[in-house]
Amino acid sequence: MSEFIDFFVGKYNYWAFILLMMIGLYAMIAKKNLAKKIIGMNIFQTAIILFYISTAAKGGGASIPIIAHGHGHGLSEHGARAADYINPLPHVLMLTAIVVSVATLGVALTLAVKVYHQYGTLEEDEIADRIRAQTGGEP
Amino acid sequence: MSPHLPALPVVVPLLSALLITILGWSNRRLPFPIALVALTAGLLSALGLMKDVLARGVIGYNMGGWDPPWGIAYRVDHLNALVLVVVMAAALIGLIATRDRVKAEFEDRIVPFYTLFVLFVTGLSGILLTGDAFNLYVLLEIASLTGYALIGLGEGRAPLAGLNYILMGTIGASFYLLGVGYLYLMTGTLNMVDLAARLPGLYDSHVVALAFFICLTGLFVKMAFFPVHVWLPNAYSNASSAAGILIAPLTTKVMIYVMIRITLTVFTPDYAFDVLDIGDAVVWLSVIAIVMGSVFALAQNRLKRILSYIVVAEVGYMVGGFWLGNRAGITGSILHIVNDAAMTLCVFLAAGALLTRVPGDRLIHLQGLFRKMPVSMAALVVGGLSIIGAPPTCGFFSKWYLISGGIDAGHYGFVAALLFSSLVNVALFFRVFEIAYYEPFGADHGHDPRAHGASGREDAPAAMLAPLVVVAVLLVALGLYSGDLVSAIIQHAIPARII
Amino acid sequence: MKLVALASALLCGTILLFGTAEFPDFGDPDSPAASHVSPRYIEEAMAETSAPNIVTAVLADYRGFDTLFETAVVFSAAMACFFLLRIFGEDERRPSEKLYRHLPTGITLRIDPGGKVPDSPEFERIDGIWIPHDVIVKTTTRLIIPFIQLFGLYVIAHGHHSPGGGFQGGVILGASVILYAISQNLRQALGRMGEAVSAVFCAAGVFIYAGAGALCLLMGANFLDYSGLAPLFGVDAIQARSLGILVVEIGVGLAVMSAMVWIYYNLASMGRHQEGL
Amino acid sequence: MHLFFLFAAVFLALLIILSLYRAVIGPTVLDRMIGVNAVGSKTTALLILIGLLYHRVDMFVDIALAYAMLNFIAVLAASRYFQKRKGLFDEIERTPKEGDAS
Amino acid sequence: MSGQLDMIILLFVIISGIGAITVRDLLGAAILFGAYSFLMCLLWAIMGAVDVAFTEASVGAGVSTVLFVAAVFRTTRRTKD
Amino acid sequence: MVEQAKVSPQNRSFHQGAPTGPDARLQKSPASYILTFVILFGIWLLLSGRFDLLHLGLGLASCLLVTIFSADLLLPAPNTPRLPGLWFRFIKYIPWLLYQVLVANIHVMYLVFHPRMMDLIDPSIMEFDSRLKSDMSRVTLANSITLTPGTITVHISIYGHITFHVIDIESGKTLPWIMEARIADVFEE
Amino acid sequence: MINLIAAMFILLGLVFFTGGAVGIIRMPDFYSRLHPAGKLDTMGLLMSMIGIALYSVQGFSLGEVLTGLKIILIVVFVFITSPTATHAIVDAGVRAGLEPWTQQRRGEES
Amino acid sequence: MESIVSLKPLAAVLVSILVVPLIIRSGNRPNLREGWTFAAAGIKFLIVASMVPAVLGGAKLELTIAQVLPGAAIAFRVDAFGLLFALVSSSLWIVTSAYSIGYMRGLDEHSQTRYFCFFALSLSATIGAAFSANLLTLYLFYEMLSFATYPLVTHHQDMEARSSGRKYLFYIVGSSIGLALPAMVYIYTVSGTLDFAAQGVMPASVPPAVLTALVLMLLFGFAKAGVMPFHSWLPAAMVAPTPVSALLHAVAVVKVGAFCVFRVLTGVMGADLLTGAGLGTLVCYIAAFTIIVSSLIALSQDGLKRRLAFSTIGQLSYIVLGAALLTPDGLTGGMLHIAMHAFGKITLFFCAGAIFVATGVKNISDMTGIGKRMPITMTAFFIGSLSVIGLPPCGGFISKWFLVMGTLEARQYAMLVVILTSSLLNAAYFLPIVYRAFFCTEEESKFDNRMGEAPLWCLVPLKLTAFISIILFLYPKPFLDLARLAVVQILGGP
Repeated sequence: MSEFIDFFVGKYNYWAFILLMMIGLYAMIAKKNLAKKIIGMNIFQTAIILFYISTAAKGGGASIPIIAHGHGHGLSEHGARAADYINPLPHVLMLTAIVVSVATLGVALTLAVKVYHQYGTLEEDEIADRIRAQTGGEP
Repeated sequence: MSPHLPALPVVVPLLSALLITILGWSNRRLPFPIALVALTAGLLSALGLMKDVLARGVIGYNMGGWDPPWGIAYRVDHLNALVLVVVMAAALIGLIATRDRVKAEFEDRIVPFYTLFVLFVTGLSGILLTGDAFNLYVLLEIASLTGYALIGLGEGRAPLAGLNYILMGTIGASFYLLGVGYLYLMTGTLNMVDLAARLPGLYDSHVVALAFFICLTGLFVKMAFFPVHVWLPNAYSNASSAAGILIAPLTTKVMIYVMIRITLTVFTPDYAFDVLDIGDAVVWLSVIAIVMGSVFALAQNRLKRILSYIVVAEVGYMVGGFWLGNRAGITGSILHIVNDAAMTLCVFLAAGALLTRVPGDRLIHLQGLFRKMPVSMAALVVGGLSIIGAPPTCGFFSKWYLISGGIDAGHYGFVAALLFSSLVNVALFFRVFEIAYYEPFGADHGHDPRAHGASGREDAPAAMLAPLVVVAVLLVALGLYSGDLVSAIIQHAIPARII
Repeated sequence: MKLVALASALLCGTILLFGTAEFPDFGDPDSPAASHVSPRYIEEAMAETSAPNIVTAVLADYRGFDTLFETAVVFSAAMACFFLLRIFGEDERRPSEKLYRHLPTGITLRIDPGGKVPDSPEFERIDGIWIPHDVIVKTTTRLIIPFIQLFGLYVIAHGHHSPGGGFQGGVILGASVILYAISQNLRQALGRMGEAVSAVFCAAGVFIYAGAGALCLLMGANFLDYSGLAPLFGVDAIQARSLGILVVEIGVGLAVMSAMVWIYYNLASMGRHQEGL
Repeated sequence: MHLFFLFAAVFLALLIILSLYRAVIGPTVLDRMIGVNAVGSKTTALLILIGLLYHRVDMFVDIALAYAMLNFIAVLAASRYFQKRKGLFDEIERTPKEGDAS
Repeated sequence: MSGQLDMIILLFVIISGIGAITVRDLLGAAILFGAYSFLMCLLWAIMGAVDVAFTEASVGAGVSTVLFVAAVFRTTRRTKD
Repeated sequence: MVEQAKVSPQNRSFHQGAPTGPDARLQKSPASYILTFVILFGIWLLLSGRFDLLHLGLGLASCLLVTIFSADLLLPAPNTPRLPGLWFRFIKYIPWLLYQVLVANIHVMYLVFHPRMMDLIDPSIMEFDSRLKSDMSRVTLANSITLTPGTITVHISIYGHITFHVIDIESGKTLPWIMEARIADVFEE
Repeated sequence: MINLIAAMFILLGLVFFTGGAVGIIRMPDFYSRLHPAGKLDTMGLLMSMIGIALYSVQGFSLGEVLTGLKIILIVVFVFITSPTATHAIVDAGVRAGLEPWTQQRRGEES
Repeated sequence: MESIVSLKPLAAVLVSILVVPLIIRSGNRPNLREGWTFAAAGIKFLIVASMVPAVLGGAKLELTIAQVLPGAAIAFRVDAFGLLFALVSSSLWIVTSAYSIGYMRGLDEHSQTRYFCFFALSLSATIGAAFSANLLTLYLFYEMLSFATYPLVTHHQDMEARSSGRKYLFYIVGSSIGLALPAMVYIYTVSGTLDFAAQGVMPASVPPAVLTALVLMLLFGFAKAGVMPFHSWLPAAMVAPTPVSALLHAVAVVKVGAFCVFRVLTGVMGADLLTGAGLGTLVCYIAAFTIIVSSLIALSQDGLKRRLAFSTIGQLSYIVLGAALLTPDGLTGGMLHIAMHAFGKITLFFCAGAIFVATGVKNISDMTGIGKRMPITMTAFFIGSLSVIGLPPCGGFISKWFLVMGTLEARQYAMLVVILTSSLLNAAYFLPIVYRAFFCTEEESKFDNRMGEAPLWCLVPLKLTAFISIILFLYPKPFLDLARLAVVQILGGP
């Protein structure tokens, strides 16, 4: 039992990321409302960002990846030790990923607005009904 | 050649896309020439790269002057040089051919259209050249975002299709990103070559296997592999014809390239084909993809939808061929990337040409088109024959290698699926041809010999026909030179250990 | 559908859970991720780029190529919104009445097409009668916007030393314009920062970035290798890298600001640019 | 002192749950807005506290400052909604209307 | 770093995420989505990713929520799920 | 409650209050530019904390940009000679306000934690006519009212008619009027 | 000493925050909820920020003073924006036609 | 045996492709258009004929177009057998062109430009198939032929033509892609080459079961050979205009099928291998079954062209049978039958077309007494019938003779019986037509005695082919020489 608890506690961030990802995925598939799908999409992306940031974490009193001047750890400018700072690379990657997710959100919302303009609803099943009404049942 | 050649296919289009916005905002006539120049330059540099690669082997290029594991490095070898040339050429031809369509369909959005399209090509060429797993994701998103936009602006269901494309595409890209993350977690690097060097010690790790599966799943979504193909038919068939012509030949092919690249370069064939041993399962999946794609195509009654489902089936060809894991199969897969790009370009271009003169692409609209638009229809026939796999068009030869690979691997299900799909394609295309062939007769039952001349002829504008004819000829030429293509380039793109 | 979704989400989750067992522990300082590539960044970034913020150094220099395309993503998103939504010439085809509010009284005047437009500072053109004249919000935002903008610029300029950089600063700048558009109205925001301006700025921002890279090419260095710019700046290679990062951040900020504003314009007015949120 | 800050931060974090409760449960949208706004202000304080925990307050101040400046944009935007569409519930329960796209 | 804080915020993030996709009102969803992004920002800050936190703060507070509200404004609040 | 544009003109004079709408068309005096620049640069120095040439130069450039872009927002029409006095009085006003806010906060705290809270509170909407004229002073008043717990400004009409919501009668009984007087002092109205 | 004062301030701030959070839960309607939500939180922020600023200027180096000032700047901004936000929300509520809760209504309901 | 690199085979193939644009350009002027056709036909025949001396001298003309696969190029190689077939096809194209003019103009058909275009294309494909150096090239031209003849089959564009066209495609393309292509790829995979060689290219290690499967796949895969049960496209394809039926469905197309089977059995599999595995006999029995059954079906057909079609199916199986006998005489007989049957059957088709043009009659039951109205036509019909039945003084006799000798040589006595039986059946379904045409009472006759022959353009060709049928009996030397030489080349003997 305690092993399990260790296992859980040691990796809880990863568990949370999986949970968030499942939420996002579920929303994207199950929800019929397009805006909800878009929210799900964003949650999904955030989950992955969470995963990356978790990989960056470093225990043992590591600091944020900005090299301190003089104070704090008392380091000279060129003497930064790798163990003292959190791994910056995933942060860099995730900055990019956040930007991408915002951009995607913008375009997705744009298209949702267009869809609404066209069909007067954001519900997928109602849209399907309208399309069927317009085209007479053809795909 | 210049040592900076690998940067050019990406940098030149990117800068041009920006120039299109900046300059085109005031002068509406500029976007097309700038795009033309950009893509021509891209094609030329791609050809130059090809030449360099043939002469010197793999070329590396360090962005920002940082050495690979730390900075981002480009890595050009036979495989991506070949696909790059194909992509650039297809984009250039598409660009020239769609000029009038774009003017007609996007009269007040020429600037954003060309900006987005050139950015799209930038993204694709970046995907092809990059040697960094994360950089690939960013470029993938560039290509996807612009693709969503280009597809989203069309008639009818296009916005909805575009939205679905975004959702699916984001799932795919995110899965890929997650897979890269898993790899990074286990190895601490993002550079493909470095990854390949550090992975062998981790072959029995479940995380690496998981990373591979996740990447693969994501790419399957992006390339519209069968169970997750649902975005593609709607997206391609509802897009405006110009956007369809420009996007359809490129996206899925590049995604398949990414799959090949990830499998061969990052995970190495040892891991993918021997350690994991999932080849058989994927090939069976692709069998299902091919069969279902073909069957769905049969059920459609619109030309572009038929073509879209054929694209789904063709993705099955390439994935299955690659996962056969032998030289013939992979050769076929790579060759089919080249051929399918040309084929898809040809048929979508022909469909676009038809749409300039007929009101819609329902099959009923195509009646009598052989007489009305002989050149376009002839090109459609050539493209159709190529998709069917009739010699000497190029489609035959890639199919030949694929079947040969299937026989080599003893995977007769795949062979059967290929043949089945070819037969279905025959049925599909000849249904189209038949309808186009059976013209509605006039009162004289068409018996006046003079009426059979040029009088009823009303083909697409020459600006569109010329590229179309070029592509159609290219289909045959690619077929005739496929032997050289394989022996000079593709053979070098496959690792030596694959037999 | 719900069941399918639940099943696929659970399946996905289970498969991923299965993988976590072999992960290095959370926060393990000896995990491969922490011990292979990143130590070099932490230990050398300051010496090689003279930027204490390692994230900025990696973002804009070591992996500057990523960031270039990140900016291009934003640009293409803005372009995509414009492409998809913008409706041109609505006004010309269906000239609608113009609405003016007489500020001292709050009376709204409706000027029919062809009517005379009052020419007095007491009249304010408004987008729709539903937009209230909310003094509190208007005044407060008016006061705070310059500071937000200054802060945005500060964030861009100090990306080397503190968190932030081009993107964050750009978003803050963009948010200030969006705030203006929300608190006043879209037409005034457009008056301050027109569509053409945002479009051209957006492209120009990316162009600054890519152009800096291309300039390096022209100087004989690799693409985005800012040390090649040293002769232009007249400093040594490391300083040149630092300055290069600054230039690039400015480009990113410009692009992101305009992109955000532009997306907002199109999304909030559905491409008509008549009335906003 | 470090421990004190940690406890303060944890306490503050636990307080968020109360605001979040309002945000998730809140009968009307406006209640949600209140809840989220409260979450926002607590977040600002928490950011600074985290800075203290890291001994790098100077780095976290900027974030908090950005927060303080931008936090109310969303609220303003949401409140705009009610200035045009007056109903708080009517649209939610309304049956779909053809081509409602003003 | 501070695991307790981390866990609490993670829990909130999940709660607000679930809230955002279950609430039967798109404006409410948009607002909860804003809360989600606030909490995410906190999470990044706790994990030491200052730049990411900064980005999330500026984007979540300044842009993405506004865009979402704008989209809801231009479409509808109605949702069946 | 909701302001509609049509207000009968007979109960208000047309020219009450200066036309101070935040509008791009407002006149831009050099003084306002300079003042804005100085204020902004002060803030910059506070924010930056770096005094090397590069950052100072960047600061100058940034402040210049912001000044050009939005000087008319911060100080639309400054009455320059009056400003120092106004600011001084305003700074004097703040501690008082803070004190009031603190007192009111404690009151609300008491309400919140009181077990029989529901009996103690008695929300209602009150209104009064303010004699303040400029936008700035009215906004200060409105925000001060809002800041003070127990009272929230619901609406302030263009004639200075202030509607506010109180949580119990005591909160709103006297404070707003005192505040109004003080703010009137600050803005010399 | 300064630590102690700072801690006191922070504790005070936490108390206000608690009041705000509890108030949001307990208050009967939207309008009355705004009172604790908008104001108590602002006050809590003010208090805790003062505490933190005090704590962080211990060294009296330029950087630390500036940091402290920046923290105060946060409070200033919150003092400007928070009432505005509160006002915007209440304005929205009024426009949405939300009836305020009063003791009379309570009597009618019970 | 020497090999000469020569452009002639390519020229022979290309000449009719190159004429297509010219035909289209002059679509408004029928005379010029058909002039182009004639010119192409003449040139093609001359080119083909000019190769005869060299080939008879034992040389092979070769040309490689493109090395498309390692070990398999698109290449031409003219050997005796191919030349024989090309000679027949190209010579008959000239005749058919003339006949086409008469037929098409006589019926005032629509879309004649298209008709001539695809006719030319089909001929290109036929010649290409004849000159193919390997299975890949053969397959290429085989498919090209399939697609090029589709518009001809569906020329009438009515519902019947449409369904026939579908059937045609389904059988021809379906079998070639579904059966022949995988078999080819398999052969390529195991042997690394697809070239035709004297004793085949298959390695001996291939297990007999696989070998059987391959042979069957290729036999049925080249469905143009009309081996049952892949035969029913042929009667369906008779909806095409008669010149099409005449040249393509009696000569070019179907013979390409038979030619392919011939090539596969002899050039790819190799006589020794097949004999060793006993596969020759298997194919013999399949062919024999087809011969008998198709003849029986032909007896019951009333439509003249349908009867001819079933006759064709049977006759094609003679060729297959000849190939399957795998003896020198049998092979010679099979090859000769390509030529002999071609001249005979085309005559019959010409006659059927002429009857249709002149009277509009399609069914045999309506032709009672037609001999009195169209004596020339019916005489030619009689000669053609004799040739097909295999009676002297017509060319058919010679090929049947060799076949019979082949059965004896191979000791396949059952096949001897089959051949003789089927000859009787042939006679049974042809001669009554002639009989009823000439010998009937006045009351039975449905035509008056007035002469009413078809137009001259129709008449001359059928006279010519009938005449050649007789000539071939008297002077079979060119074809015989070629066939003998081909047998030597195929069997790799001295």
